[in-house]
Amino acid sequence: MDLLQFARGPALTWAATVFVFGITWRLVGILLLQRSPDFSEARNATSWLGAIKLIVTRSWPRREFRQRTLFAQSVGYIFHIGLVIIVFGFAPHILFFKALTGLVWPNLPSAVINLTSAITLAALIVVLVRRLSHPVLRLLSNFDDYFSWLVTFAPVATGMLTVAHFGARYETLLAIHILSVALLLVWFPFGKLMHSALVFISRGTTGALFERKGASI
Amino acid sequence: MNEPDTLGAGLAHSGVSRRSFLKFCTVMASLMALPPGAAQAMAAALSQAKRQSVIWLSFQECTGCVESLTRSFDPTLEQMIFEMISLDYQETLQAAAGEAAESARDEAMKSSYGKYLLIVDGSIPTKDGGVYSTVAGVSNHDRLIDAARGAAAIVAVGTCSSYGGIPHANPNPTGAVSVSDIIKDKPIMNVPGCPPIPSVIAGTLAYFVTYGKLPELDHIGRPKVFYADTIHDRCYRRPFYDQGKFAKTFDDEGARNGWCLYELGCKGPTTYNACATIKWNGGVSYPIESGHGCLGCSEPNFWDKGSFYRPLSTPLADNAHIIAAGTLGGIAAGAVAAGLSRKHQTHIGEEK
Amino acid sequence: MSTADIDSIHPLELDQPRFSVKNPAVRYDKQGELPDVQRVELAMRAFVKDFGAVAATYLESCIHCGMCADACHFYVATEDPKYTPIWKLEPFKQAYKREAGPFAAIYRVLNLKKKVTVEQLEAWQELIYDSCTMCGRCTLVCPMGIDIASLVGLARHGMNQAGLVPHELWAVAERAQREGSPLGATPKVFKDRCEWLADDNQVDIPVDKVQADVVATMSSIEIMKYPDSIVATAKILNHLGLNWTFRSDGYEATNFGMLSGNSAWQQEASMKLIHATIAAGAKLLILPECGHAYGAIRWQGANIYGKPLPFRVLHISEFLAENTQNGAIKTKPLDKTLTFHDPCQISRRGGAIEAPREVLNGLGVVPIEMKDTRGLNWCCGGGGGVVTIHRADPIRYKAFQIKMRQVDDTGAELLVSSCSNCRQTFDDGQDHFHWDKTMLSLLELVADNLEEK
Amino acid sequence: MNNLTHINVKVINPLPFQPAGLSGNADAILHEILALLEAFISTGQNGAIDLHSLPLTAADLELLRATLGDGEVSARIHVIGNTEVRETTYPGVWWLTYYSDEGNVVADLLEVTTVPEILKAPAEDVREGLVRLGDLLGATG
Repeated sequence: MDLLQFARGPALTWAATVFVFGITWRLVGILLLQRSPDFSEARNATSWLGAIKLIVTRSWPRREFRQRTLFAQSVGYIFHIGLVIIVFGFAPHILFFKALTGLVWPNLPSAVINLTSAITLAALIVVLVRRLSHPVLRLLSNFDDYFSWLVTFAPVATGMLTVAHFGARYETLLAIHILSVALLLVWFPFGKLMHSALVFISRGTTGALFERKGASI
Repeated sequence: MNEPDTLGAGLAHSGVSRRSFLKFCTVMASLMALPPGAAQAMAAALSQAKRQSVIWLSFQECTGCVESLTRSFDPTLEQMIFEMISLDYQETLQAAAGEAAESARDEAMKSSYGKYLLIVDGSIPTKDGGVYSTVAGVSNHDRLIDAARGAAAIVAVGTCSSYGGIPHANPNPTGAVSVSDIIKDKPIMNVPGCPPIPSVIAGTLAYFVTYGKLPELDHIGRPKVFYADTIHDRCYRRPFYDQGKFAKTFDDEGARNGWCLYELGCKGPTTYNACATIKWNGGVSYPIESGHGCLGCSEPNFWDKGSFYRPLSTPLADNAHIIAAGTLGGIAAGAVAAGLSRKHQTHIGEEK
Repeated sequence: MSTADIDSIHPLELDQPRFSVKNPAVRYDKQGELPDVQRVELAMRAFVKDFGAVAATYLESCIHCGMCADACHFYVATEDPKYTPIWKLEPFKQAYKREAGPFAAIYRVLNLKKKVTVEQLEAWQELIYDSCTMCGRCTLVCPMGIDIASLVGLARHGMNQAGLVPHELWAVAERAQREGSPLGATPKVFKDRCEWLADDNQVDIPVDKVQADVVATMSSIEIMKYPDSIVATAKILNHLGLNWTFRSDGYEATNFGMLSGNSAWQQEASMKLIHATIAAGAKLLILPECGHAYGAIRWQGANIYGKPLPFRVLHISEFLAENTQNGAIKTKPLDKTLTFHDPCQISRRGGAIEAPREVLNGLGVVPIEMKDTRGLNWCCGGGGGVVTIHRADPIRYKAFQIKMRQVDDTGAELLVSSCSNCRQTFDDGQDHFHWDKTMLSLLELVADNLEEK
Repeated sequence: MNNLTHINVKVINPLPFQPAGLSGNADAILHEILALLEAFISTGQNGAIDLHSLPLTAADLELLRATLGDGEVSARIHVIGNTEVRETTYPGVWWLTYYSDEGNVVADLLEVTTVPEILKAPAEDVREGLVRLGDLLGATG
């Protein structure tokens, strides 16, 4: 078994298994914790509307915060959108999802993917530099932050090298790329990357609770 | 045997003109990307060289490699290699049979001991004492070890002798292995492919005859002159890959327009061979040009790397059941974790 | 420590612009005589006990983006990273991951998250109490929608159990628990005051009516420092011709049990109001101009009671708005420009955002809004008990400067709010900075401009 | 469907290169010829360029052909397929195209020399020819 076979075979299988196992474990573990009923007289009965409202509107900063958070949010947006484009727009990735789910959609031209990857990598580097240099972020950051950054950065970087056939043979690069994705999948449920699922739950929770009170959301 | 001493004389004797020999050398030099001036030097060296004694052993094989060489589209050119060598033993091609054939081989092995070139096609079965392939009661394994002892170098022709090939494919019932799995103390060159391109076989042999040594090899023993680039790197459909234009099925618009076959499982990106440049049938086309993806036949274990039609970027295994199990396991683990936390909380509550 | 000891060692200061302790230099930030191990144990237990799916979701979701710092007046005023709101919860995040999260077992077995130490908790006392008013502005910036303020509230439960409440806040809460009011406004003092105010102001102030439709309550800050509010309340309720009363068994709306993190005390204080209202057979409980009282009764009251409350709960500003809009309250127009300071717990977190503006409209005034207003208003810096803590003065004054700038930028002549705790903080800030603005009470403004019938 | 032409298959030459596209290699080759010619005149050193090993587009080849043109000599050698030897308009610059028996180009070279080696009669062949001719004359004479 060569490296690529290992990557495409057992590594991916087990990474995907750990991925779903960890995600369901964490989500179920949170959601099944106790919830106390709220007997207070609701100001608005339609709390679900608040959940939706907050899920949607918290996607951009409120006017009052814009000046202070614009840069961080912009860079965040750039690499998030970049990742979505790369993960779901690149033909070989679509094939990956097709093999898993049977779903297919049109791919983007490779030139677009390459440019996006370059921009995404640049944004990720900016994010890291900011995390290392901003006093607040440096204080808050722990292993999870840096490791999650690494496992996000690595697939994009190795993916670009693979497409460019740069640095090693293609099959080795492809194997490393897939292994980096496997690492991402394995780490995903246990670190902050879970925010991609939790963001909806967390925002929805606050949105519903606050809408009930008529509080600001 | 009263054959002429030098190759040049021998060629003349067989009616091969010196111009055709020079042409052969020119073509070979061009194929191997040797400096253009090398052709004349090659011709000069070859004409003064002795005919190279070659012993060709066929093990677990289909004869496709020999067919590739002998029935190539431009037989005259590639077959000229046979004028340059003294093929002292080749079961398929030789006229002699039985005892006579065996003794011819033994004779050659003795008289050219330490100098002959050993060519092997086919893999070597090792299970059950190697009984799955024997010639004259001797297993392939023993024959190889015996013949390798006096060889100056070994050329493994075809993927079977290079990496085990199809006999080696899962579940490998005969315990087939490659030449290099058995022989460790001789220079071995692998010329894989199922079959290899005839010009590649001829070119590598010509190189050995000319220079008396093997050309530079890559990390899995292949001559770099032919196996340095992937099919994908040299593929004429590469621009479509770069543009993200892919055939989705073998009969869609993309396929008709000659778009990239990556999505149809083409192994071009991970396959090192010269098909895309030298092509087949005298340069007519090669698999991708005929509308089918590369199978990756010159790579080790090509038969076991998932379906030929499974794209490279996809997982090899069908993971649905194990992923489903993971999900259920996660739900269970999560429920247990939450249950423990709740119990813990109630416990604290009661204590108060 | 006996009651007498507490009173003598930690006498309360009742005569200053803001209430506090007389002798803040002698700190008593570590209550009781527990061994440290037990303190940590108790803190973690209290924290874990009150933990639910909501808090878990929040603690799991933080991505350490640091944006909450940009919403916090203490961080913005000092630029000190330790005032980043989510950082204030660090030991509790650590404890959660180790004790209650879905991967708690893994964290414990591999010791990936260390056990919280008492030194950590002591160090965090300043962050959980001194530098957080639980104003919830950070909740609105958090891209994950985490309600950090509610988590600080939970963390205070743990700190209280560990006996790690800041000296002044603990002393005030303890006095409130013992005497029914933190500032010495015992039922007797309250009754006396009402009598005296009724005489002085020629206004009828009913106390302990057997049956009443409306029960009104006051904040001890108002009782002791802004008694005009009692008069104003009475004037307006009388003006409306309502059958109302104060109750000496439930008049104190402040809840320092809640602010200090003592659930039992919080519960006791809230139940007094609930029982008093039920005893009077009232259909409406009016909460005074006090921020945290609104959260305590309006949103937590029924949950402490264990079932829906058999009466409505309104903040005085909501009550005024209702009666202004239905025309029951008639006021003379106010010929001044004015800006309104939204009290966090009533406006941003309580949902009564438009009510005070409707009341002001009734006075013929459209308030000049501050740049960041309504739910995004900057906190005065004194909520959540912070104003009681002397140690917090330097950062509180820094944060207050944001507020002063906000107010000054409007150019309005008057400054109005509907929270006596904000008012106290403003008064203190005004004094400190020799500022020319005095915070007015919305309630008193209405009462002073009632159209005589 | 009763005829193959009814099958909706169109065969398109899939070469994606535009005929108009020049890779820039033709220009580089021309400059290399210049250098090889200078070397040949000053030192007598023969030179050659293997066109097969270079990535040339159709347009590149066309440019080369048009620039070099056809000179005074052109020859054809019949050994295992054709070999075309053409002198260009620049004396000493030869274009040799080797075909297989089947007519496929198997090698394509530009040579800088007085006469390409493959055109010369090999000395041994001359000697053998002499023997053969002598035998023939001896037999008849």
